[in-house]
Amino acid sequence: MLLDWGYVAVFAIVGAGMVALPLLIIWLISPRSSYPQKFETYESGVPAIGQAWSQFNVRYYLFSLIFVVFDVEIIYLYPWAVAARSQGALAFYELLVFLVILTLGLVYAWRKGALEWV
Amino acid sequence: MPWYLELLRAVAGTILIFSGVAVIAAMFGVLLERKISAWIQSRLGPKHVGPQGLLQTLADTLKLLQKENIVPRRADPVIFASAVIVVPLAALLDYVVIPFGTTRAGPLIFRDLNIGVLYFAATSALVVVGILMAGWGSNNKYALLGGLRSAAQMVSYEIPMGLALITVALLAGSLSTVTIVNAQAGLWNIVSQPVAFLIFLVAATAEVNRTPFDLVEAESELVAGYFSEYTGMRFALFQLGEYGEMFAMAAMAVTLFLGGWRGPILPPVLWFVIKLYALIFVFMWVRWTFPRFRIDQLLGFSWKVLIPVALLNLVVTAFFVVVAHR
Amino acid sequence: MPTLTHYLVLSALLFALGLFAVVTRRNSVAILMGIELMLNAANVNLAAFNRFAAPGELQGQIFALIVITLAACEAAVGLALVLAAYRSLETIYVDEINVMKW
Amino acid sequence: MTGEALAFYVLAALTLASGLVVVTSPNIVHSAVALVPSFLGVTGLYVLLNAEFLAGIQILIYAGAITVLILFVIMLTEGGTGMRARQRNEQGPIGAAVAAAMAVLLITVATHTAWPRGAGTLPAYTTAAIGRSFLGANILVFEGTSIVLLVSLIGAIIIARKEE
Repeated sequence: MLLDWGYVAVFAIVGAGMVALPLLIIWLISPRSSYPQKFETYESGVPAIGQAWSQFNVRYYLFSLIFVVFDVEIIYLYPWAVAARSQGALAFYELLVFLVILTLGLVYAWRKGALEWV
Repeated sequence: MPWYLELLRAVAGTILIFSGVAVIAAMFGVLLERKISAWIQSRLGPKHVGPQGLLQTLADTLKLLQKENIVPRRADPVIFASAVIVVPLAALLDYVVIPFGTTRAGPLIFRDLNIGVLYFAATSALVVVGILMAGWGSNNKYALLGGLRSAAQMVSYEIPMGLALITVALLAGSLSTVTIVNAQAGLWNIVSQPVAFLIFLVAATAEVNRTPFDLVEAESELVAGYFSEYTGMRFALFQLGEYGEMFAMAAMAVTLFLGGWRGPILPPVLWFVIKLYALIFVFMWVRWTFPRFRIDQLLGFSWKVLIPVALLNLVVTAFFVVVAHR
Repeated sequence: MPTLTHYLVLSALLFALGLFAVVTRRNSVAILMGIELMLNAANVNLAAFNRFAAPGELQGQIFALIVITLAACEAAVGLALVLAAYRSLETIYVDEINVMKW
Repeated sequence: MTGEALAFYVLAALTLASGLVVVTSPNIVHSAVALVPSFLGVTGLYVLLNAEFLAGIQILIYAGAITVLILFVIMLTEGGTGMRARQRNEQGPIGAAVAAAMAVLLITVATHTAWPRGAGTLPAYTTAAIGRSFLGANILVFEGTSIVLLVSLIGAIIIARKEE
């Protein structure tokens, strides 16, 4: 098993090198200019107003929040799915209880309007 | 096998996959996209560079190589530069667990991990971080808005995709992709799991930010989304990430639902390629046929339609596999 | 071969880093990040004890799984609190959040 | 030095170095992004500890979900605008001393205790074994999790939403 992941590590390291290779090439051959307007932030051609780093709508947070909760739910289902087949009806009822409780959460978010983009 | 031979094998496999994806998915994929869009819109598409325009993308790449490499003055240089590596690398890490075919020596796969499907979900999730880095690092309003939209969209569609993956894993009783393909020897999963297949396909389209889910780089409102500020080869690397991810999603759909390399008469690798390109054609066809969603429709569709349907599908499948099977 | 002690020392260092962030940072998001580092250190310990002290069963890994679950819940609720504090007090710096009621 | 030891030291260095960036960087976004390599280092350690399933969910939850959540909150509150604000309070030296004392204490305990060495081997396929235990001895963990998740979902939505 460690060998499997050794392969994955090699893939990641060599892969990062291969992605970086074109960057090295352009660093060597690409032209450079010192024309100051080129380094301005693009805002459809007019001078940029203020920073882009500012506040955004809280809606984005609500969605990522519900996402995190459901993502955690999903990690519990992976081992369940692998083992369920051999365990009989108990596995099914267990899943049913688990999902019903979580569906309550989804219904709550829905009713409270957390899934609306207003 | 001695360790240096293993290392050599791993390095060679990596280089093969990376250059394969770069040439077949990115270069040829871009050309295919342009040809198909031209065909759908009754145009001709690229025609002058090489026979039938076959070398068009190569010419484009050579052009991009000579372009200036601009880092905006107000950008965050470290994050701006590292996002270029993270996005394509995370997309290409998916290919570790995709079985391309089979030979007498065993399946043709970089490494058949025990947690294959989970690994696939995890590496696709890493792309989101890269996109947020690109959007924030550019310090550009279009880029940041594109990055945030993209992240909200990708995380929303990760849930139905994960549920579809779990349904398939339940059928095979394993997370290993090779076992899942072998479990489809009698019947492809698309027959028994058409709903999961559709959910996976829709979620995959959203994960790779393609129309009708391309709000992220809605060119009429957000220029090029999170990679607006990237020039030359860096732009090309984002394209590599995007097309690499699209091919990875299609390849995963083939593996999970269309029986992977399985098929009569023709060699397995060829079957895999045929199925892969059939799905790629579907992706492109959809892109050039449908208009774009609004963001509220987009997120609502995932949470109010796909996730309830996927949950129901999982329960029904579990009933048939676990209870009725006995 | 790394032994149990190697892992314990590593996780002690990681835990100390997280603790340092928690006691010295002003930004509440950075404090939450420190807590995540500490939880990670605890998880490394759990997995290491599982592997070296009780390899016959998986209780350590299941504990780590619970910790990851709670870490995700903690992040979701904690960051929601940060947002709520920012909305009513317009700051996320913990030493400026000094009123109990608004 | 065996491959496993080499991997351990590389991963430990990765985890601690990026952890140091998380803790010390004056730029909050840099801290958040540095969390990712730190989590990936821990992922590698899980692999070395034969906890494959934990490694998978470490990437999925920590690197893919919690980091995204943290980045979102940074962008929803201060973005990069607060970068010039002081990030450290006045307890820097004391905090460093406390953290160092904690590290010394923990390392002393770790190196001076005779830890029990258990017999047996970990199951080769940990995901299936964890799944079986969810259907047996740990059934309450499985069901309890759903309640914890439900409660935190409701709580977080109530806190994060604007009061009407």
